[in-house]
Amino acid sequence: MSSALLEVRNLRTYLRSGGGEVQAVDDISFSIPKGQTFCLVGESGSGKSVSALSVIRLLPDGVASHPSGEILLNGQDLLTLDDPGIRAVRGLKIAMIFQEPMTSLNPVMSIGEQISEALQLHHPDMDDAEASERTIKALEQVQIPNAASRFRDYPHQLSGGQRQRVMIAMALACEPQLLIADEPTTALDVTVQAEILRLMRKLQDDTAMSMLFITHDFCVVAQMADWVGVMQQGKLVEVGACQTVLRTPQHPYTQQLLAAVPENLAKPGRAAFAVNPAVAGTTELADLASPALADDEHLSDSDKKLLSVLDRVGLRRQASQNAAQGEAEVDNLIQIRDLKVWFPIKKGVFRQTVDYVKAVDEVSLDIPRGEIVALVGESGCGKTTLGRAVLQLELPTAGSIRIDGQELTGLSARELRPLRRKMQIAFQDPQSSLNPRLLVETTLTEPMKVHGIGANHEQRIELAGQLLEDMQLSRESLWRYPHEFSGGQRQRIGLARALALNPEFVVCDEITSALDVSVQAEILQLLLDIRRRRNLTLLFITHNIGVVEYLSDRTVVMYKGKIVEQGVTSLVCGSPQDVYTQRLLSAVPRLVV
Amino acid sequence: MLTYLLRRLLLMIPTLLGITILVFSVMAMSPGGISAQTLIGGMDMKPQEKQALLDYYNKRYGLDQPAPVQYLRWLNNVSPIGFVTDAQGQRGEFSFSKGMDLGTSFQYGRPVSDILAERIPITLLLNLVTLPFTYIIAIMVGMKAATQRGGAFDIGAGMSMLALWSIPTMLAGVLLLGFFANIQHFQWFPTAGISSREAQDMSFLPHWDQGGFVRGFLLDRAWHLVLPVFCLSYGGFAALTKLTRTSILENLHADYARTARAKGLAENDVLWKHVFRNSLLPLITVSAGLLPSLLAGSLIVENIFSINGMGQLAVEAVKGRDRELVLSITWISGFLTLIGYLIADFCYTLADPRVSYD
Amino acid sequence: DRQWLKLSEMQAALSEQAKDMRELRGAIASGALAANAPANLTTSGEVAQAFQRAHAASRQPDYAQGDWSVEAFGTNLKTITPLVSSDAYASNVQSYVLESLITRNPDTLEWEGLVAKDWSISADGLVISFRMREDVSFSDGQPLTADDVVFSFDFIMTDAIQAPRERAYLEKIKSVKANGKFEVVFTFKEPYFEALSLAGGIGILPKHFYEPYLKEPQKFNESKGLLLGSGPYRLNDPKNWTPDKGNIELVRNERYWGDVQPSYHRILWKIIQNDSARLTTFRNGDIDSYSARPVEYQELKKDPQIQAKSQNFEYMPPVVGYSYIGWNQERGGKPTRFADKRVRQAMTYLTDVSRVIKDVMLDYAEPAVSPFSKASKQHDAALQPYQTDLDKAKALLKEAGYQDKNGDGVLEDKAGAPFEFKLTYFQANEDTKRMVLLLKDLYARAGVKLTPTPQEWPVMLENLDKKDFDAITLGWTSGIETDLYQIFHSSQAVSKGDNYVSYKNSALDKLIDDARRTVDESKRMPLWQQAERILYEDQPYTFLMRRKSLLFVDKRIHNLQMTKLGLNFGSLPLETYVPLAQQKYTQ
Amino acid sequence: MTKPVISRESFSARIWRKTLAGVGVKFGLGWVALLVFCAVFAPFLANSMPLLMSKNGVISAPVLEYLSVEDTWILASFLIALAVYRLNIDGGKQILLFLLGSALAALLVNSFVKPPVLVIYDDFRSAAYTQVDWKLMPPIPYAPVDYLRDLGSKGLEAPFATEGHTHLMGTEENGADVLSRMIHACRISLSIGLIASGIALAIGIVIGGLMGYFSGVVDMLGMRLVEIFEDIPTLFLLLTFVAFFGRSLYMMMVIIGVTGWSGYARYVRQEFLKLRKQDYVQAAVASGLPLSSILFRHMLPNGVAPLLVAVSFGVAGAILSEATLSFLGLGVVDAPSWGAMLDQAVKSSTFNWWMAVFPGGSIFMTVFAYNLIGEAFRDAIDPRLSDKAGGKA
Ligand SMILES: Nc1ncnc2c1ncn2[C@@H]1O[C@H](COP(=O)(O)OP(=O)(O)OP(=O)(O)O)[C@@H](O)[C@H]1O
Ligand SMILES: Nc1ncnc2c1ncn2[C@@H]1O[C@H](COP(=O)(O)OP(=O)(O)OP(=O)(O)O)[C@@H](O)[C@H]1O
Ligand SMILES: [Mg+2]
Ligand SMILES: [Mg+2]
Repeated sequence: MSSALLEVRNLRTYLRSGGGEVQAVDDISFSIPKGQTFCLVGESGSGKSVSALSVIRLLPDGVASHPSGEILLNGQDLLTLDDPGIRAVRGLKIAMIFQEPMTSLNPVMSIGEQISEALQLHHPDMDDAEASERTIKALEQVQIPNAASRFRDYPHQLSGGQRQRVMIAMALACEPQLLIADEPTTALDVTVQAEILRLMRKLQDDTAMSMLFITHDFCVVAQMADWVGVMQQGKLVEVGACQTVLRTPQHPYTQQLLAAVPENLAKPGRAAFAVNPAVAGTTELADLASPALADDEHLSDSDKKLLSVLDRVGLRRQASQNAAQGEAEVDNLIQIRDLKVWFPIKKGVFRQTVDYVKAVDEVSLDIPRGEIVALVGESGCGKTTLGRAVLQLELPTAGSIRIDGQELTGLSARELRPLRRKMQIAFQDPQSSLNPRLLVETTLTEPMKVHGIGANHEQRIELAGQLLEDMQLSRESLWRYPHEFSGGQRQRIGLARALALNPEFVVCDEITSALDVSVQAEILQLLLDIRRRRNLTLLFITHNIGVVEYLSDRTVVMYKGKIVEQGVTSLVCGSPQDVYTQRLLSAVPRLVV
Repeated sequence: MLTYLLRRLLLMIPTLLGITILVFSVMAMSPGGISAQTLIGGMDMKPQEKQALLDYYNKRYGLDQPAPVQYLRWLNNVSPIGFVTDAQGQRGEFSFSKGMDLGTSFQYGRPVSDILAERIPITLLLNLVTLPFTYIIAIMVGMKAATQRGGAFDIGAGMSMLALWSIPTMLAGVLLLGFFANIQHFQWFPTAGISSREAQDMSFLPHWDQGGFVRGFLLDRAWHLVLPVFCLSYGGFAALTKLTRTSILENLHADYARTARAKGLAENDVLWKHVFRNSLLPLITVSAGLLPSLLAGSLIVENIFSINGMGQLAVEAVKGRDRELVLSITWISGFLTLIGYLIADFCYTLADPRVSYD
Repeated sequence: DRQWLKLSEMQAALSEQAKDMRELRGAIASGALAANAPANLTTSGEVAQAFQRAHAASRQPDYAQGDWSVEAFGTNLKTITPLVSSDAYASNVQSYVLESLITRNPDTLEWEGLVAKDWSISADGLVISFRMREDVSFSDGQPLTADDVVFSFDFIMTDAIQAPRERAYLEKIKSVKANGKFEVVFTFKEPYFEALSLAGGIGILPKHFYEPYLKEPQKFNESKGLLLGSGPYRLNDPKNWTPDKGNIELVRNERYWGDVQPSYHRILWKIIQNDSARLTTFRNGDIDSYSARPVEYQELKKDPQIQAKSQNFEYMPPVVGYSYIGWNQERGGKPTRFADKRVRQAMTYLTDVSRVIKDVMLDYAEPAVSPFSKASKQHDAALQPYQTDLDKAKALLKEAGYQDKNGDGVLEDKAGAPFEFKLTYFQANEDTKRMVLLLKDLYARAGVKLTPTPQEWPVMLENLDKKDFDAITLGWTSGIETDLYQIFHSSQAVSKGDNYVSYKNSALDKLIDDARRTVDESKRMPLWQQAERILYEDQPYTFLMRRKSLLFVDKRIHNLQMTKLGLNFGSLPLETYVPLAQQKYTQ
Repeated sequence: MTKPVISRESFSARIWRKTLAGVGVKFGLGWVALLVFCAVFAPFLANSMPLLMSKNGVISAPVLEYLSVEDTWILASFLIALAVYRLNIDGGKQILLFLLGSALAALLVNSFVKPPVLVIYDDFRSAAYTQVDWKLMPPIPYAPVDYLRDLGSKGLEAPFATEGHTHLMGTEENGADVLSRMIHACRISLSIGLIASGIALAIGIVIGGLMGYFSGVVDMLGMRLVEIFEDIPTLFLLLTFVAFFGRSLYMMMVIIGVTGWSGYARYVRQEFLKLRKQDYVQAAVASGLPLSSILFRHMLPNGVAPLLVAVSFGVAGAILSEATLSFLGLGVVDAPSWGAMLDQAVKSSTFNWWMAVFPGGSIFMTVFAYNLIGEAFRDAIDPRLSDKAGGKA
């Protein structure tokens, strides 16, 4: 580590907020060698972003202070630089990209302008023509197709992934020695994330720059990092080479974090079912399946068995369909047939409908009673819409939805009311899923009252208290307002609200994606526990394959409004048939240690 | 864009119809309603003379018919397409090119269109001078307040703008007149009108003459506009300043501003090159909303400064129950406002690439 | 468009000059020029009676022509076209431009010739013939002849022309005929005591200018600035004045025929609606006069700055109107409580006019006894104003059956209805408002409850037409001699007539009819006095007061004099002027 | 992981606390409190009759005898408000209870209070009231419509100009004491602002709420209605309404209210459109809660805070409207109002400073006070403004 590009020594960053001071970064030291990547991981609020911003000194002047520490870039202490000095460093020597590609670009300036601005800022003698030439080159470098013609595009004309590429191009335009990336892929789809990560690695190889990479996802760490630092409450609790830390975590906090990654979670009572036709086995199977071997009389018994397994896998599609039908006759709680939810696109003088956004298009799906069905797919593919349509929160354009054999479509609000008791929904955002003006008690008991659960108010309160205790919350929580809880706690209340009516079916729309891994693990375990006790049926919408594998019995993959693949989770995840599913799965970063 | 424009223009029609229906019903429902009697001011007229005049008005404006019929008649006259009517008020055939007839003002006995053609430019001049003036001051103050957030200037400006907002216009107008146009104090500005008699004989631009400095028509007009424009504008400062401040603050902390800083841009460049243009967007939206309040403000300001604009006309028309005039003033100011909104929206498209209308 | 206007003005001026040159050449050729020498150089012997006073003014040592007269109007004018216009402001403007056959002498109040040289009246009073001056021309150079007078009458009598008011007056005239170029004969249908002023007072409209409008009456009716006449001033462009100009400007008629040329170059009226702005403008010296309310007058009189720059006048012109409270006697076909004479008398006893004059008008008014002013010959000097008497009023009310039966302080009539009424008044007048508040307190002392009801002008007119009010306070203007017919004759109590209090007294009707028919003044006056006594007894109105004019005039203006018609400020022919040293506006 | 700060105060309590933190708002509330005090106790603060007097040993309270129906009702309502405030029940119930109470009071007062119809103020300075053993006069011993006729007042006297009777703020055109009128005018200013905004708010919430919740055709029609009322300059509408329907105080309140709702409607609509998408509203729908509960329990309270800001500015605007109408000569007739007084000052060509300064100043202060409250409230609600210094999220 002698050739360290950046060396941070005993850095403390205190932030003034409200009346007091927050010790956001508390005495951390690490160094980044030239051409290597240092990953900072940790849970939300642990001080990762503040550390990064301290390095590039972008924290607001009046708010931040550094009681101690040095930040040495090539031996020069950045903390002692004056304003023009640090500005000469920013962009030129250290560049930074941020999490939110949607808002990090100036919406009213074309992307070309924004990149050339950075160029011309640090190369004052560069004329416009040269600047735009370099800009186009930078855009090509980040693999934006037709870079020259996109020069004049505005950020809103690009997709999220493209915007993040533009951000990278801008950061790299001046060929900095250090790139700070603050969760650059968190807001993106897995498939896009994979591409961006690949791009960043490639660029790093090309330019030999160093990277300070911030993330909370250990899977990403595994892919990117040479070095890892784990932060907890402003302190760097563990630093080391990537493999070492991931394989043999020393600090209990690191161990705890790693254990909470869904892939590492112990799967309760389903290990036997998890026939994992893992990647390792596939080559052998392929060998066996080759035509040369197929008619060989001398196959061993075991090989024959394997072949028959292979046949089964090949016919899995049909088999699973048969199975689905068979089960429907037995006990399918939800039956969806040819469901369409089309949103009209209105244009012209009289707002005629010229086209539709086919959010959900001819979807047929059965959800067996008592199972957890995971719904995955890229952002905007119609997962939420489908979930809402099942609950009649979105009126379907066509098709039929039955719960317990009872048709839902075409019912009036009044007719629907008794059925609402059977099906509920829980949401992603813990902030907005609870009415901030109502006591938890009111939130829980109001629906009970409407549906006549509990004879009187006292009884309902008793029920609600019980429910909270099931959710591992104290009974006193009834008498608090939502803002008095943490995100994870709120999510539990949200679940409790959904369960208050004792429903048979619950749609969970990405209920864990806004949460830290450790909280996520708790919630998932809770969910399994509740399912077991109440025989719940769940439609679990997510884009986290790890969660899918951990939790669900069956998996449904959606792509552009249609279901492209569905089946038993282990089969879908293990040997995906559909091209899209394959792409999706291959993009998922894995904690391969 | 074209379809968007067309759609907006079509949507204006129900609004304008609504405005006229509302105003018409108010007039029709008011005690006495609209009748020829209200038109005859003369006290020293013989009964039969009065009757003759009444008949004349009844025939001309159909005032003896039920209110809805009267309204439809009026509407037919005003709309550019409809039935041709002759001098007797008889209905002729349907035509698409008959043109608009705003009718004749009861109390002035002149075509409404003529009167409005005289008055609208004056009020528009007043408002169009006021608007940029208000904006420039508000943006300057708002910007300074935002950059010195929490500082003495910020708090002081916020308070004093709010205080300005709270001063009744008529009090301000009268005090201004009393102090800045009065020989007892400072006779800096003229008391009335929007140009002096002498200016009509002057050349347009100021220049030096053998007799000395000649202020010219332009300068004379500007000199007359100072006090009214100030009176009209100060009330708008507070809201706009506040808006500018908020908007700039918000954008100063926006992600893209951080990106710009990360590039190494100086704070001033961040402010002017990045934040400023984004902060203007909400200001554009409210600009159209200011127009109706300005028009209303003209009512008082024109009254105090003896300016013969729409506001003054409106008060006279309402007090004199001049139906044709009242109706036309309302729908035209409504129309102007709607056009104002449209222009504001259009400017918004220009300023914000994200918005496009198809 | 401003430039364009100027251009058209210039063109008009040029073409007129060319015409003048032609005429001048013609005149020189005929040797008539000598007779047309500038009027103010002629000696007094040759000056017509009507111009005597103006002539005297021009003989003052500091007399000078020049400067402008600048005034302010409180409302915007809608039109200044004669006949079409209906307000006093427009007729003020017109008085500088239009002239009539005769005019009243300010000193003697007798009629004397203006455009007319003299006139004769037939013995039965039905035929009046005027002999006209032959040197009179309109401001565009055309001579004024008997034809123009006949035209003026015919024009007014044309139904299509919107001049119903004038038409109503002139209805009494059977015919107007030209007798040669410079004599005109008016024939009346019946004897009428004001025949002379009616005939001689018609503003003479130039036939060549207005005749085309007989074909397009609508255009005339809707015009705003069609004004051309023979008077000392003219509009720069006689056809195109519009209200949006914000002012009215008259320039000197360079061809004025009169024996004395007017002094000011221009007469300018600014429109300033806001009272305090108007006063400020006066203070700043930008207008020449300011007419004040009593309270203001008293304040301003003490104001040194005003004192230093202006002269103040308080006077009571003989034609001043009177204000009154009219008690409506019939509503919806049923008599009201005011149909009882005793009630009306009681109200008059309660109305402490002297207190109103003292408290509200600050003594700048005198009590009115009847529609006739004290100075008028129509007035019977023996009649004194009602003296305020609370006890008498109470007694009269008691006699009429009013008593406070339930002890709430308000009187009730026999049926038990409380004595409450609404007093309608025009909302914009502060003095009236003060007076009504005072009356409210005065009536309260007798247990009568008054509710002040201010109204907009149009609403008030409507209510008058429908006779929908309890009591109303308003004012009537009067002339030198006042006709009672319109207001108090029972025939006028019909719907929309001016006798809107529905006062009916057959004895009075007969007196009025007789008086109107009597041309002989000495026989007429006793009839009016008799009528006055009936009104005094009946009190259809409670007559309140006549207000003084209170005026400040800039010190620049010289030769302001009081005449029997009031202050000579603005009277025509012009008598005031600005000495050279004080002149403010150059041409 | 940092623990979220747990505080036990409710949302509204927090807003309240933040609002009250500023200096300006304290001043504003103080001023409004002063106005309320003046409005409620006006007859005891400024009146021509003694509060208490003893004549020949008989003690009487003439002020009480002359209390009008209105005076009594306001007093009663004030007492009810105090009592209700003391009760420990939740906000909505308090308001309901107060409204019920004061309606009842109105009924009782109307049927039982019968003050003399005709009041001759001069009499209170006659022997019957002066030759007494002792008497206690109100601080300002002149009624607002006591034109001091017996004292020969001619109106328009500057403060302290008159000998024999002091007028702290001079007298107006008709001779009445300006301070007394100012005090009684508090009622008009307060009530016109509150009632007019109340009416506007009610209409705005209903129409805006419907537009926001149902959208589609309802929204389209509603927006046209909003545009109609928005595009005609309000003052012009006011002018038209007042000119045509006469001008009583109540009419004016109604008219200002009826013409001023469009802004609120727009606001509520926007807020509802936003709230409709909120997860907790969706959850309420999914739970099958009735529409009324969704609208009024789940949506309205969450959208109402920014609305209240608009209201506090609206109240200020209504006061200005009244003043402006008075200025245009369409104000209330006899009742003392600041606008009408200012109008007198402005119209009178001799500039009487006390007529402009005191009412004008009061209008200014009141509008300013409401604006300060609104501003503070807005800052408290808008986290982007208040907490900016802290986080970036
Ligand atoms: N501008 C600021 N003022 C005051 N406190 C701040 C500020 N920015 C961050 N903090 C606090 O500093 C601590 C560290 O925040 P930081 O943004 O570094 O967390 P993080 O690890 O990046 O979390 P995340 O994964 O959510 O981005 C947090 O407690 C946060 O509330
Ligand atoms: N109310 C709506 N009107 C029009 N289009 C809509 C509406 N709601 C959703 N859509 C569109 O329907 C498609 C599917 O949206 P949906 O929210 O179901 O996606 P998703 O799979 O849940 O995505 P994410 O993972 O980002 O939540 C998207 O293209 C979206 O833009
Ligand atoms: Mg962060
Ligand atoms: Mg979704």
